[in-house]
Amino acid sequence: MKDYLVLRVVSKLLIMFMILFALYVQFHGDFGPGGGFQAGVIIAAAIIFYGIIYGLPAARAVVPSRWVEIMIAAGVLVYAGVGVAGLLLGGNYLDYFVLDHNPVHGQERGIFWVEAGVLITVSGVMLKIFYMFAGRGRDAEDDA
Amino acid sequence: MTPALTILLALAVPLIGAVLIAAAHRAPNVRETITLVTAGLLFLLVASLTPLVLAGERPEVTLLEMMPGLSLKFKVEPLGMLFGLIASGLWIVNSLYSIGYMRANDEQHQTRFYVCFAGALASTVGIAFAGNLLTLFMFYEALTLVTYPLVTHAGTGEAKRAGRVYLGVLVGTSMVFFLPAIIWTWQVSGTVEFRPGGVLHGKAGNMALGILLALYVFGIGKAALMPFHRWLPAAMVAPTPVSALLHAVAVVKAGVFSVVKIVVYIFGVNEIAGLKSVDWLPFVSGFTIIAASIVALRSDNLKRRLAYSTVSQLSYVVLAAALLTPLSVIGAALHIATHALGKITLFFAAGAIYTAAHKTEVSQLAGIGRRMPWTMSAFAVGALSLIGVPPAAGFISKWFIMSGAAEGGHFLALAVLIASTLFNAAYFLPIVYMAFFCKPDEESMAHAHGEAPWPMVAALVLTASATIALFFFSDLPLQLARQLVGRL
Amino acid sequence: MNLAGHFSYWITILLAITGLYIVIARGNLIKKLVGLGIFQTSVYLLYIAPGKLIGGTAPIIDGQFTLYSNPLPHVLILTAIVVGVATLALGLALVVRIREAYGSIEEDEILELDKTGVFPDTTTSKPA
Amino acid sequence: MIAQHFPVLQVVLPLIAAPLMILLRRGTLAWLLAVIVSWTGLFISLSLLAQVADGSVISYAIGSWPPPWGIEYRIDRVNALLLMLVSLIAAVVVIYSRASVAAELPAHQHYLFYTLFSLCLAGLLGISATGDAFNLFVFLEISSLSSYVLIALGRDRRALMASYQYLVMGTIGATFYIIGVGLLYLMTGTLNMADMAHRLSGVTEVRPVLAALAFITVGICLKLALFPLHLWLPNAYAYAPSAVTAFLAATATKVSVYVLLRFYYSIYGESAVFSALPMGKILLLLSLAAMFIASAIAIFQADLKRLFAYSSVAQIGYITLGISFDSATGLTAGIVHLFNHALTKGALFMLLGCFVLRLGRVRFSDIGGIARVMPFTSFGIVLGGLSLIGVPGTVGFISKWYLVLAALESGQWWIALAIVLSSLLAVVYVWRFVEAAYFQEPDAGIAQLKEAPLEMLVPAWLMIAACFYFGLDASLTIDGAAQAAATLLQGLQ
Repeated sequence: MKDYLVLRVVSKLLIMFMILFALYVQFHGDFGPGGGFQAGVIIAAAIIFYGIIYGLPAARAVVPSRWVEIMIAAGVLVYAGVGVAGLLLGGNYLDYFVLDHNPVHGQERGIFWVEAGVLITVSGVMLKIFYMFAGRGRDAEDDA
Repeated sequence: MTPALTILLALAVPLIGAVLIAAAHRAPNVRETITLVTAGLLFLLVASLTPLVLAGERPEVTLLEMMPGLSLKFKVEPLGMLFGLIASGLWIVNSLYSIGYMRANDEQHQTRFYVCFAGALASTVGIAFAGNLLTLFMFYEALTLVTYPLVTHAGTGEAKRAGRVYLGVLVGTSMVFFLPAIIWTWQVSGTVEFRPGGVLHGKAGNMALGILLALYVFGIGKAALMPFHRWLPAAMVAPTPVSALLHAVAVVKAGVFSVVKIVVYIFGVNEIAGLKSVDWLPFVSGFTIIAASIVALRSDNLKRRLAYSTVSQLSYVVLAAALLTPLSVIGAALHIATHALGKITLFFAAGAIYTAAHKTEVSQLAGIGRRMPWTMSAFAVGALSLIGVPPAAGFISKWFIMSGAAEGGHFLALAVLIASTLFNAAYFLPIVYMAFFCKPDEESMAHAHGEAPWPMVAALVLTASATIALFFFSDLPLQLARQLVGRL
Repeated sequence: MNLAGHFSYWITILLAITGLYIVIARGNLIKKLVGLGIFQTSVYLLYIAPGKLIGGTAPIIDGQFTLYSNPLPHVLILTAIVVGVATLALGLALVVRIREAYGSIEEDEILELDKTGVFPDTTTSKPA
Repeated sequence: MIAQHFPVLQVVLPLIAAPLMILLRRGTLAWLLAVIVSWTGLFISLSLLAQVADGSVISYAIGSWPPPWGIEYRIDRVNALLLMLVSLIAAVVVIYSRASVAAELPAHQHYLFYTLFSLCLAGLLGISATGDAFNLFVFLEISSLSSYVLIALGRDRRALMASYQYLVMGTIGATFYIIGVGLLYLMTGTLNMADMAHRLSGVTEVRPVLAALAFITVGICLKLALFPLHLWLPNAYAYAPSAVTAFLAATATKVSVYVLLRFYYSIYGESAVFSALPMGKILLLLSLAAMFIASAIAIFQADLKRLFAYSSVAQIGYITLGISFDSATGLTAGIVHLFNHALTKGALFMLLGCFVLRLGRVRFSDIGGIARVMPFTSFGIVLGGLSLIGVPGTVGFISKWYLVLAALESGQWWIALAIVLSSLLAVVYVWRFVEAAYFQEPDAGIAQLKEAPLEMLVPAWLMIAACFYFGLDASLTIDGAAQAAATLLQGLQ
């Protein structure tokens, strides 16, 4: 699809807004519908969109496979890290109350990082799935 | 040394011996020395307990608690003492014989053979000294498993098939009948200990007692009560020392020993005497005596004939126990000892004949007594003992069993015993006659041979002499047997 | 009334049975996964539908509302959906690998191939 | 201070370790991490077991949201035992797995293997630890999804199909479970098990609650491979990498049994399941069918891993048989067999893995006379087989003793007979191995094999030794099981 000029231009324009929208969904998740899952999928969709238009190698150049793997792991670690932080600050596991002097702020801070972790992992997983299925049979060697 | 320690050592010594034997697999002489030393030590340990038991003590030791309320426990009582003495004493002789046999026949895997043998003896001692049914069962199964490599020693297809029968019957009966019987006993009486007077009295109904007894006597497949006797002839593919010690002494005697022990200490002789639900046992054992005798009579293979003779003789013990009179129980205990001596002699002789002359069939034995006078004389002594002719020990036990049968008014049993004596004579005496008074056929004239190697001859002469000696010096076994039924 | 009032359950049951039927009756491995997905979807409905209160609004606290729907089923089912997606992705990945190893995604053909007794080693031919 | 967080750390440590392994990317480093995590887990589980030994219950509120609103981790004598079992098996298998995985998987997959292993471990521990019915589902899926992948790592292409079948069956099972939990949630408005039990008491005969019981039973029985629902198990165990088979065979089905026990006894209550419903009879019949049919099928297998997989189905029958008696003794028998069988099968599959290491597969036709060249592996399998048969001195005997005792106590002597008869079938299949390994002349290919490396043999033999230790001195396991049974029978307070 690299030859369709309209697609190429429009996609480049759209992707910015997609990511922006994802960030909105992400950060508005505390107060309204939204959150890490949805935002993660939207971000992944933006990059997958790019990959579909410009081809898989181009997408991989933007977000290399290795990064994707790191994202998957890092997101889970962020999530788990919030839990451990709760432990270290004297609460129970995943206790957000203790993350700040004010328990309500603690809750907000906790959920912020948790959602961040979810975002990273979900977008990583979505991309990984896309890379895996799309790359299957095409580049059997370079992908491990 | 405390008695408890002695008991534990008696169990440990053959096991340590087994390890050392395995370690010395590169040096046959060292290996066989260890075997002999272990056997000697074991006998000394067992014998050192005898005065205590005769004095009325019952040394015991509890090793560990297997399950709540169920321990691994050893307790030496007269019957176990007698059995332990015989098994460990004959192991010395048998080791001597094995060395000659295994070397002369150039057998494979000799180390494995000696290791398993030591293991078998450890299990036998465990059975003899078992203080409760659980311990007995454990060593009973261990004995089956550790003798399996001995039975299948040759590794041939025939040995493999024999091993299947051996394992199938012994494990099958013990798992399907013996184990549930033990658990049932535990459930109704809350104990599995051997106690004088039994533990079931008043705990189980008559019907239940009858079923339990059936589960026990058929579950103890090593007692070779028909129809679970097939393993014993099958096991004859093993090398002769195995047949001699294990399938004339240790294994089969472990079976009948367990039957007697269970009848005496779990059911209680007086407690079940006269019960309708248990009076079928003399018939089953009587049938086995006669039927096995007939098969023995028709077998031409010498070891097979001896095997069926063993089946028949084992049922003497079961029958004697089943008559439930004090005299017959004494006879049962004595018969364990006298048959052991007699039958091991016969097997030794069969092995010597095989080693020296490579003959396995009865019909080939014409005139062999002239070439192997020691062997065949010993054979004659063993045969006389089994028939029950006086200067041999078999007479004593048979006497007690018959007195017991008469005392209890079991005339059918008496008839069976008399008939069986005739059968015994019919299948043993012709061999002795042929060996000494017939001319050898031409084929056996063709290749000359003398006696078997000296360790074998020494061993069989020793057991034959012991058979005679036991007749004249029967105090010790008699005392132990009398203690068993409380008649001092 | 009763029948109509329980219509969400009827749909749930219909979906569940349809899904299970597809899983059992279809030999195509992908169609089986589709059936599995439908089956799982029925569960989502089972949870979500009773969480809705007639007249209730989204459970975001605001002064002008007093009646809220139960948010917990949504949270649960969000989790269940993620699990479902993961299962589906894994299942499809397996189908891809199966297709590479056997050259077919029809169950009967694969079982037929297994009967031939030729079992090539798949570790060498696969990237990840 | 840290000890109060043990219930959650037990689960979270392997969960955190898994992504770390992805970041590490090196097989050896990942393995080291897995070793550290699983041995720490073992330590934690032992400490938990000691804490609840007096009958107390540890309740841990995740996120400090008090139950029944938040997710509660609830450790009592039942699941502390399970946690200990799973951690123990994991700790042993992880040592074993290094050499086995190195031989069976390509190098670039090693770190992924340990990642999945940790995830699976976290899932199984989570199932055991959690006191929340929905959280249990999540952990069930974490462990299941990772085990599907682990199975698909098998060398044989049939592993893919096995994994696919397990995925379909397992998902159906988990979905059935979640339908059941959904119905319960609709009826009680709670997902916390203790709270659920409290609200259900007295109303268990309501139809949706009964339907929920049916769904949960079928779903979990699929996972635990109760007889007619066992079809996924033989292939999955047979074609998975050896370390995976050893780990899953020893833990996955056992944890499912725990879930069943939890629902039957703690949530529904013993009388609701066994008195009001004929669940005991159903379980009894299915267990007997498993014991006989699966054992009979096992006898005719050409592949040893499949043989022991079918044997697992049969042994699961013994566990559920114990449960079906609905008595303290029966339950004790079931739980103690759960533990004992985990030890035995873990050891057996680990030893089979030693053959796989040298031969690539373990068909009877390939192992003729192998005892000559791999004596320790072969003898270990014989000893493990003796435990399967239930020879006295092994753990199998202890289980059998209690099962027969429970059967006799319930007055059903024919079940006792069935138990001992079915164990004879085990003699047959174990002896097939003995005759193949010991009575055949090794061919040229076999004769040049070497014994498996010590790092595989030692863990396997440790398990074999445990089979004999707990067979000779079972007071520890019996006490644990009896207390767990008592806890279950008295229900959740």
